[in-house]
Amino acid sequence: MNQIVLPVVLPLLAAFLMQPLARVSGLLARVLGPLVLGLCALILVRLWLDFGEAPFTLAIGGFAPPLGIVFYADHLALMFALAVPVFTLLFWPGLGEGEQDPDRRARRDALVLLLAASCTGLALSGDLFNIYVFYELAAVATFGLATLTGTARSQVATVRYLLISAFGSALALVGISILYMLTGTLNLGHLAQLAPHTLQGPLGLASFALMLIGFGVKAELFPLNAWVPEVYATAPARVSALLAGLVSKLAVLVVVRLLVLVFHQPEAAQLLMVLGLLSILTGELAAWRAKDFPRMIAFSSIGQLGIVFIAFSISGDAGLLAGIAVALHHLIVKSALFGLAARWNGSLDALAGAARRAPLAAGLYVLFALSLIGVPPLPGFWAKLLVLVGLAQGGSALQLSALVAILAVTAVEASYLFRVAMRLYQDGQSPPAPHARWDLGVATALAAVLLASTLGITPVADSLRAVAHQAGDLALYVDTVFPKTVARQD
Amino acid sequence: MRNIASLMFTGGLVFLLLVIGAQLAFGHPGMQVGAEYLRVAGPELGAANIVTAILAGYRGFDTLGELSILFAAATAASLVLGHRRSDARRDPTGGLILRAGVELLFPLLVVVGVFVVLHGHLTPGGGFQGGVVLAAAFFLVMLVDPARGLDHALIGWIEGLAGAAYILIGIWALVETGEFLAPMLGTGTMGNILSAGTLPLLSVSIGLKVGSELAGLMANLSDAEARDQ
Amino acid sequence: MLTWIALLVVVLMLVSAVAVLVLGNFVAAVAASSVVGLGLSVLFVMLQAPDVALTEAAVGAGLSGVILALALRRLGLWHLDEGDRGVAHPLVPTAKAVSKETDSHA
Amino acid sequence: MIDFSVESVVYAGAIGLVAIGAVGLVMCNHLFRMLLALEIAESGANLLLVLTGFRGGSVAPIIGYGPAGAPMVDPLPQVLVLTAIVIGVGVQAMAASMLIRIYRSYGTLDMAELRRRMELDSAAAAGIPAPSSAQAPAGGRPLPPVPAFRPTHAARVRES
Repeated sequence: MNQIVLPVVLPLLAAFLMQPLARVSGLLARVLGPLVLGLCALILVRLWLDFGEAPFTLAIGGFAPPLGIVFYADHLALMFALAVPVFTLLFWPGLGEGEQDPDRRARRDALVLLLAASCTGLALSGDLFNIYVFYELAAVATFGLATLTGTARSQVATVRYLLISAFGSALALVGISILYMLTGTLNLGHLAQLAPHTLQGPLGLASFALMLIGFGVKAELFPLNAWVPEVYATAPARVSALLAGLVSKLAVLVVVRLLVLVFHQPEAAQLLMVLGLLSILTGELAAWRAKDFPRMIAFSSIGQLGIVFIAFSISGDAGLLAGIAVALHHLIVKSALFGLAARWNGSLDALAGAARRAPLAAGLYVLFALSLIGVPPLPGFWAKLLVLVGLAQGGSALQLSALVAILAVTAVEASYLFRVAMRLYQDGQSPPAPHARWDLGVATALAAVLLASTLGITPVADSLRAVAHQAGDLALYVDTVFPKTVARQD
Repeated sequence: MRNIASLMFTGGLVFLLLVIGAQLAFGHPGMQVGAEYLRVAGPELGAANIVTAILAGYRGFDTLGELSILFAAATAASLVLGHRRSDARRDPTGGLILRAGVELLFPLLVVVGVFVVLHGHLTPGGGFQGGVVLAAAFFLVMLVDPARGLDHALIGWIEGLAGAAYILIGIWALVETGEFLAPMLGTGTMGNILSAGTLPLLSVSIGLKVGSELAGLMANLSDAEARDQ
Repeated sequence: MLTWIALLVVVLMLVSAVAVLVLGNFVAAVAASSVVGLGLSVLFVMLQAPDVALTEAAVGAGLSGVILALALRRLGLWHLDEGDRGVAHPLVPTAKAVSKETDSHA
Repeated sequence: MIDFSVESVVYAGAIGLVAIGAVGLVMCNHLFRMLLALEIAESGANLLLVLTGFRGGSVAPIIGYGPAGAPMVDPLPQVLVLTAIVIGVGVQAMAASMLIRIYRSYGTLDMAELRRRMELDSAAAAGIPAPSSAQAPAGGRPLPPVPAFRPTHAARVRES
């Protein structure tokens, strides 16, 4: 089980050595990144297969938990950790696109590897400050990747993103200070033990609010998400896909861990729900008014993540299940849509006639749009249904208004997504160029996953329920991180 | 309008923080983990400076992340700034007094930097602080005599290998003891320079990494004029 | 006694922080931000954190000042005397003021 | 505040720095000024974090530094702040390099002006059908900042 640290460390090692290696052998440097990520995926798959029912921990350096940093691997963490190398490989910026300069290529690959390492770390880490460090690493790596096109627009967008993100991090740090002041520890398991005595009051809530704002930057949560459309519209499409698909999900995972383990007072969930509600409303309305394809799906992504947050704010396993389902669905669909945006990046009007030029891509778009709206047999429907049912069962005024809001924005979603679909199937003078083969292949593969889970919705739902149940088990987490009581029983 | 909304946000934030401050008992921390560190860090790792013991020992993984962040920032910055153009003019060299001053200062700074790095486990300081001093030393030379420049290939090798060394020490521990970044080589006698096991080694690699990273960054920024993508 | 010193340092830092935002001259603003860093490192010494103080002195007062100064030089904002260039901005420099300055620099 | 002690004074300072940084980020339009404001806010957060580990009458957490047996301050926040400072300087350096590039492309760092230019840029970009070019912008161009908006720039800058 100690190899669980390797999927974080190996990409870092490869990233450090990328530059010197590129001077020695260009070919080696070029294949190193995918090779290392493949190796990480293999290690994680093997761990997944060996993995029994119980989650396990790894104390890094052999220092026992509250002192040292621990990795905590349950089904949820392993699932997202495995998604990291897989999606990074699918959207590997080096494939197909010609970056001639070997030095720049090496630097870019190093940044992608750093991003992958930090995302894996976010999924696995069980220490609050370690999470903060990995979150910052992800942020800095994305600053570099978002400007890869080298356009001045992307740089302005990224500097704004940088300022917002760094300010959010400063607020998160203030939140961590308050938390540390109240509890005197940073280990999530230890915090979970201490939280009932120390974090129930308004101070704990304030600390959660600050961390929520800070970690919410990358999860596109309401107050600090103004950077999203510009960055996604100006970054290379594959980087946008990684940011919107993968990185945002890992930020969500961090918030969920905090919510489940540390801040389980109802006010925290309400705060999350209010912010999610505001995200939905602002995001979807802006998406409806958007004039070009990347901005439209960027705003829609804000709205979708709002639904994710609302789902997670529902208490109990039902909320976790709904949230995980919506998040996974969004991971697959939005990554694929941003992959399609690689060629469809002009204004919406310029898309006319694209269906004739690229029938497969247009068909895939319609499929993804249908699932995003939540048309019955597709997984998107079941995910949204879980959220709605959870909200209806909760039944408070806030939850019911969230329910109404979700239903209302679904209509808005349908309206703007179908407007694009109609545009695709219209006749046009100058349809956009067809997609690169790799991008189309990735989108097709993701669509296949979507369809496969439509057919096998029952086993998928069952396994997700198990994952959600395990992730929501507070006592299990504490017992796994501090195994003294378990050891005594043996 | 936007400014008013943001100002309200800021005002709310400040109010929130002030209310918090009135309730927190500063000066009397709970000290759950902290007390434990103070109790065990010395005997367990053999480092007199507990901050360094935590930085490179207990939370060595955070430090690895921190090094990666610095590396990511340097990498991204050089991606943004682009290559040096071959036809670019260099800044003029500094005057005689400046050069003489730097000739004098350079060895001094290097010695101080190396000292701070090597004594990180004994006195305040450590890899990062020493690395900053080393970077400053090399940057000074570059500032007065831009023609001498910095060997970017060499910097690349140093930063790559120093970062790799940190990880490889960790993986060595993983192979030997089964734990990544576990302390090795015993603790020695506290207070000696050769004590605290692998901590000084880690400090040295942090120092080299930080130094080369920052020197490269400053060199890039300073000849940014001569660059174009 | 210690409290009074802390108060002095804090007031100095806050004044410099405000100065960073309102000073028209960017070189002066960077210098003021270095003063903030220096004050911070003094406070760190008072809070019994010599390691942090050392780092903050090296970084906040030194390195980051150097980085910002280098950037200023490349941004054409490196003017030690603000009188003759007429760049004495108010808190929010207008687009016109900045672009005028750019033109004159170019 | 409640009492006049080192802690409360430092706390007020930390909050003041965060607040001044936040106000600066909101009110200033110049990107360089915003970067400075960010640095101030980060300083405030760092100060607050160190403060959480402080306790009155204790010495620095270095064995043999103070009188033997004297209580020590909590070392962990200091470690965290060390890390945070390094992160801050990395982010700052990277932001500085981006500002240099932006200034060279647009000739200004004023956010309102930049936003206007970007809108023009993206409008121009959206009007033109996507060329299937993976070409990097031509290098070796002379450097003087662009004083006025040039439509050719947007066309050249277009990316797949």
